[in-house]
Amino acid sequence: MALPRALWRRHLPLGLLALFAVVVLAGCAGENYPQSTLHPKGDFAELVDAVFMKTVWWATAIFILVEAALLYAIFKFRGKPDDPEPKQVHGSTVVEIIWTVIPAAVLAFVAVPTVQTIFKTAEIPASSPDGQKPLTVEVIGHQWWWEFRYPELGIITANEMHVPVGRTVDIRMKTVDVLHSFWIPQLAGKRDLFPNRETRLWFTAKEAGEYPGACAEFCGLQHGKMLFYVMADTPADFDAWVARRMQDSVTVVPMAAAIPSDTVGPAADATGLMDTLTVSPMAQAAMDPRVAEGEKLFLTKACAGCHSLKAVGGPPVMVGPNLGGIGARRMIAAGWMRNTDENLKHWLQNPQEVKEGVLMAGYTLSDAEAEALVAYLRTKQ
Amino acid sequence: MAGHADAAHSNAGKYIQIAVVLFALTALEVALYEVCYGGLKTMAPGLGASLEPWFVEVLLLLSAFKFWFVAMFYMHLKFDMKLLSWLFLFSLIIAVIVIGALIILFGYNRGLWWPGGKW
Amino acid sequence: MATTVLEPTMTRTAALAKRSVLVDWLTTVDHKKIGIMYGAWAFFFFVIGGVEALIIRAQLARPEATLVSPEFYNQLFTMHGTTMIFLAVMPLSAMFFNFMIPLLIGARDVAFPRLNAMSLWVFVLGGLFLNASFLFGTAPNGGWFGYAPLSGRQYSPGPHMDFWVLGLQILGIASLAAGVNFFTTILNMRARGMTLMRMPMFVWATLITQVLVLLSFPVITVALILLMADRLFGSGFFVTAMGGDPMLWQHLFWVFGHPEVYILILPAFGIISEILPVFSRKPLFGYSAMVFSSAFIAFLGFGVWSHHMFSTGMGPLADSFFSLATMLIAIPTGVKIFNWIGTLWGGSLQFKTPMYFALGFIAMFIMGGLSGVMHSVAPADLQQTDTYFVVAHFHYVLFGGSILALTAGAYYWWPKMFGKMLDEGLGKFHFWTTMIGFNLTFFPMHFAGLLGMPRRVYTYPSGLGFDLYNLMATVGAFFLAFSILVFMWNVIKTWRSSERAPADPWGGATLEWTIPSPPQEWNFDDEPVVTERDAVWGMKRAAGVRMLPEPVAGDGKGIHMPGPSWWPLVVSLGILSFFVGFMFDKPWAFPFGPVTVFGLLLTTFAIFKWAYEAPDAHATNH
Amino acid sequence: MTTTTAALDHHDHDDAHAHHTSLPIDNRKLAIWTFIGSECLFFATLISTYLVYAGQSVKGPFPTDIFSVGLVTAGTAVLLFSSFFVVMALDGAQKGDRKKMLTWLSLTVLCGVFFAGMQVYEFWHFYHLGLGYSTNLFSASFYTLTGFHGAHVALGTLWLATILKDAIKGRVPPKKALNLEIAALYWHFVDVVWIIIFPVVYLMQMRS
Ligand code: HEA
Ligand code: HEA
Ligand code: HEC
Ligand code: CUA
Ligand SMILES: [Cu+2]
Repeated sequence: MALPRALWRRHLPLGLLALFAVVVLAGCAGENYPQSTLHPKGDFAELVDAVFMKTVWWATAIFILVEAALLYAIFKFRGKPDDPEPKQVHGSTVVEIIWTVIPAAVLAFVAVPTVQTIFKTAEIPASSPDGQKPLTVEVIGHQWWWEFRYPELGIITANEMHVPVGRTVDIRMKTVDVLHSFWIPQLAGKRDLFPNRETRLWFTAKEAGEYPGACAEFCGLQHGKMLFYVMADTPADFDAWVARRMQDSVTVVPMAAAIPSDTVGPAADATGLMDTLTVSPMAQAAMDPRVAEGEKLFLTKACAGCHSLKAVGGPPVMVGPNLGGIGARRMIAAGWMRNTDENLKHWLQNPQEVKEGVLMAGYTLSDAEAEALVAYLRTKQ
Repeated sequence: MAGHADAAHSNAGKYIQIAVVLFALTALEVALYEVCYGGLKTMAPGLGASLEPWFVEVLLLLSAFKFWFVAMFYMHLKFDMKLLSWLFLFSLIIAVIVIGALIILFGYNRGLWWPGGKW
Repeated sequence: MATTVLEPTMTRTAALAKRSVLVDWLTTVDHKKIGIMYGAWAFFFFVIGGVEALIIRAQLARPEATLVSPEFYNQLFTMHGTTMIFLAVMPLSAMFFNFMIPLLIGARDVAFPRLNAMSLWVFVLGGLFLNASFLFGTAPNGGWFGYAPLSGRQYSPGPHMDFWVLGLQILGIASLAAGVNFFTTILNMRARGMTLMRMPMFVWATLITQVLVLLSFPVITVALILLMADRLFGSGFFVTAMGGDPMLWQHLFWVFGHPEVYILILPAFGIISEILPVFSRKPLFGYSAMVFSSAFIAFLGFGVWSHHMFSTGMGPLADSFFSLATMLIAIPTGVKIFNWIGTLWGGSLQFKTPMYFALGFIAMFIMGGLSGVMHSVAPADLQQTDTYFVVAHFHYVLFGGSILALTAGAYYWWPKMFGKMLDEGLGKFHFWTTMIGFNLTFFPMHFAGLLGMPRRVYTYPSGLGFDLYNLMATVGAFFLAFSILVFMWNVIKTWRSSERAPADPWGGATLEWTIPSPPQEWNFDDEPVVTERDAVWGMKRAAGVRMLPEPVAGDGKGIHMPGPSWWPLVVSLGILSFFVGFMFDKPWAFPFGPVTVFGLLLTTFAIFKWAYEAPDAHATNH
Repeated sequence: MTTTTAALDHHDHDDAHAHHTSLPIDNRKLAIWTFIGSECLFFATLISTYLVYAGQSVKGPFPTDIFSVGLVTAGTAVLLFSSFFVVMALDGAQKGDRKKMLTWLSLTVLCGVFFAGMQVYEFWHFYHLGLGYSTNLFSASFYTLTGFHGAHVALGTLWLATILKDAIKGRVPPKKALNLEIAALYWHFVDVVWIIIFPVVYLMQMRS
């Protein structure tokens, strides 16, 4: 053992230090970490970051001082087996009082901003930085996807929350099943969702961008794939998005009549199928015959039993996410997969393979059928 | 060892006195209930009305007395080692902290204590 | 006193010799054998928990991996956490309580030897019961804190969480019984002259730990009863449709859960406080401050539980209260750290393996403690909670704290327990591999967490910057496993070696070093008398020697030790049967199936037999 | 279970007699007090649950529909009596007054049986008023709390009855009065818990 021991002793501390340095530096470099808590892009997250960084500096200072004292003692007081007995010191009241008081003082410096921040973050600002009333968004947790509602706008959407930059968002949350936790690291901290109690959170996005978020409370089988995005749009973009959602809903489809009535299952009836049937201008314009085919399949394959395509005025409670605007969403399967045609097709044909245990079963779609559905959904911008 | 020593301190007479006190306090508890909410309410409405705001407090106080009597005399805490009293007291303190904190926290969550307590 | 029984030692020895080894270990009430069994079983469970961790790490090594199914992953981390806490660290501490406490206080056994055996068997059976769930493919899958309503009937219909609820219930009985036993033992079985303020620090730590056990386990017991009622009898304590509130589960769990983490660390503190003075050749710095800080930590530990619930929206007042209360704990803990450094200061440090691990403990625990303080800043915790930052925190305190200290204790007391020294070279190699593996595993998790990686996710998308950290952690974990293999090799090597350890290999300060290694069944030939703290150092000083002369083994004549008994084991089987009975989802088994009733009857019967068992029934009958 | 085993582990204790104890108190007595301390938290948690859920049931029957003062006051009185009885029995045991011990101890056991019986009757009565175990939060938390208290009473009664049996056979001489003392301590504790349950669980929740 002689060789490794000597080797370790000499090179280990240096090696470890280098490793620490690499890790620390890697963590500090910005842009590659879209879900980072260290790069706040919203006011709530900034408040939190400020108090966190204060704590980090105190902690680092204490860490360095105490570890240094420890190392110093270790190196300074090495003894040999037959050294005489060292001086027998039993303690020192003065020293002990000092090292009780100093940490207490340090903690006071941490405690004050902590309490200040607790109260600052607890209060939803009465008005946004842009002077408007905060925008209310209701977050509803489902195993394992997110529903977002804008009561003032009447919009229902899923897995992708759009918010205008500069306007405070007043978030109210509930879950329909088990606990979840809404977490959007760059904009705000997390808050849990309860079935019996509305919880709240707020934030104002300061920069336009796409911010990934995640469910942060263990909620069963697919907790790991319960992600979402917050899209912070410029006010103009946000208005455009709202307008598109409104459009999802304006034209009630004449095409519905074209569907043979026997293919409209009871499930569709029960959930107000006729209401959900809408056609965007784009779909009408589309020449692709697959779109019409897809629309038909959407009705006949029971999709409409769980999904509404109507972002405004659709049925309030659905098993599956609202698909209004699904064609333009960044991700599918609750933030897990890029919304490419290929992925979407895969999802439709075999959702269980992507996300075992989701309520959406396989619906035996042939390639052609799946592609038709994809084409159809793609028109929902 | 210790057990034999206590016997000298307390005797049947004392035990009977305490039993009487315990019964009296229990009777008071029931009477308090009856006066505030039960059958006696109609007979002494003035008394009931004036006691009612203190119902919970008085009830807790009376039970605390009973508790104290049993613990001190029947359980010999008054005559036994102090350590046993501390043992019991410490447990009770933690118990009261837990009960109290939970009541406060849930009251708060339900908006009973703080206007914004909803969230 | 008059009641001392002068056993005819020869008959007794002869009778005991006839018993097979297996029977001997199954019926023993000797605290030393019980301690060794605690250790062996706990290490067995530790390896199981560690292998679970390795599978977890293998799955997380790369993004979007599919090594294990999500269901299995959830079972893995639930069982990993549950196993490590209840079946590894707690019983490893119990190993030292059992083996060392009577020796440290100069007693011949614990206050209730048979109750002690019962604690052991209940723990073993409970642990086996929990792990048996894997055989059915239905291991618990709701996380080690089993949050309702996910752990309720509606969202967890299978037997998964029944195993968890009932298993923890069984383990709770073992802990409570041990709690009563050791509390009594320490207060009442001390050697003459050993006042409270002369007790070794490990004894203090144990005493305070038992207080925590006694006052926090009833809370989880009730919480589990409520959950069990929800699952089995359809009550609605945590069912919102019936008005139940999931918050109650959280509060009750953490009212227990936070004291529990101090149950895991206080014994470690105690071990460190024994080792440092011996290897610094200097008494513990600020003994009374060490005692009071432990007591203060324990007391404060009951008032901070909601720091696990900052994200539930308790409101600013509650958040502030629990934030500040939590921060306060840093002060007494700091006192401990500084007093340990004060102990080193000016000493003559002897770098033996136990000292290595003890110093490693201090260095690593500070890290874990400071990340704990970062959690206590409630708004900051809104970013940290349920992320890998928390995972990093608690592994630094649990592995870097508890496990390192327990390892230090193992190296320190191994010669006393088994009469042989663990190899120093391998020990130091073990230390360095552990330190590297440990830091490589858990340090990067801080970053994964701060960069947004939630915990309890069976996989994660690439592109968020988690990949490197996870890979590092996985490599580290396997390195850590290697270091534990080194330890196991050291144990095997020592086992095989024929070199005997001296009674006092380290120049110890406490009573266990005055008796042979391993001690005879009756521990002390003469009950020791203590006149000062660090009593044995006093004796050595008085005798003008550095090491005491090797003690001559006595013959135990005239010393009456309690005889072996089957009843603790039978009671444990009864308790197991009682709880297993609730597993059957059959009409004939509802609500109290025959298995439960049988368990109840068996337990009652065995308790009566136990109560009326003549002392030494088995020893004299043969 | 833990209680009885700890407390009945008396042969180990006999053995401990051979040694000295650090405190002027027997191991078993210290153990039972320790256990009682632990039990405080057990009942505190059950009581907290009951209180936190008071008024939260979504459907009836509610406490006001169910409780009546008469029966529970009788039960409370019985339990208080029994505490007094057992203390007299202990007095007898310690002074070697066998007749006194047997008389009062029998009465205590009788009270235990009566209280347990009363509780069974009460549960049965409530059940027939439509209050099943899982009817609502009130019922579940009420039955769990009082049920566990009842289980403690039953256990204590069994324990005292065992000592009574021993005492009849003359196996409880004054120097073994401790056997009775620790059982009595447990019994008083069970009584003291009821002293809290009675006003908090019954009287306070009966307000209309
Ligand atoms: C051995 C176990 C152990 C120990 C000792 C600790 C110790 C501490 N813990 Fe830890 N903790 C856990 C085990 C432990 N914890 C576990 C298992 C969890 C997660 C549970 C789960 O969710 O699964 C957890 C989670 C946890 C949380 C919740 C995080 C979350 O989920 O959101 C918090 C929040 O406050 C916290 C805080 C603390 C604090 C303040 C300490 C303090 O006691 C630390 C004190 C020590 C020091 C501070 C270092 C030394 C002191 C000095 C050098 C003096 C100077 C210092 C200052 C002035 C700051 N812990
Ligand atoms: C004392 C407690 C303790 C200890 C020691 C450990 C030890 C380890 N833990 Fe543990 N961990 C917890 C307590 C502990 N953990 C808790 C409470 C949780 C939370 C659970 C939850 O969320 O519910 C958790 C969660 C947890 C997670 C998060 C899972 C998730 O959130 O998804 C991870 C991930 O990396 C992890 C990893 C590890 C690793 C790599 C070790 C390593 O240190 C393990 C090292 C040990 C070994 C490797 C064993 C040795 C094995 C061999 C030598 C193999 C040889 C085999 C044979 C010879 C057969 N742990
Ligand atoms: C039994 C109910 C059900 C049926 C029927 C159903 N789905 Fe789904 N669907 C869901 C649920 C639940 C989800 C959310 C899954 C998740 O991410 O956890 C989902 C998700 C989706 C998504 C991804 C949405 C997003 O934003 O992540 C698409 C697209 C989709 N379904 C399309 C369809 C189509 C097309 C059909 C018919 C072939 C269909 N669904 C049938 C329940 C259903
Ligand atoms: Cu939803 Cu985790
Ligand atoms: Cu904690």
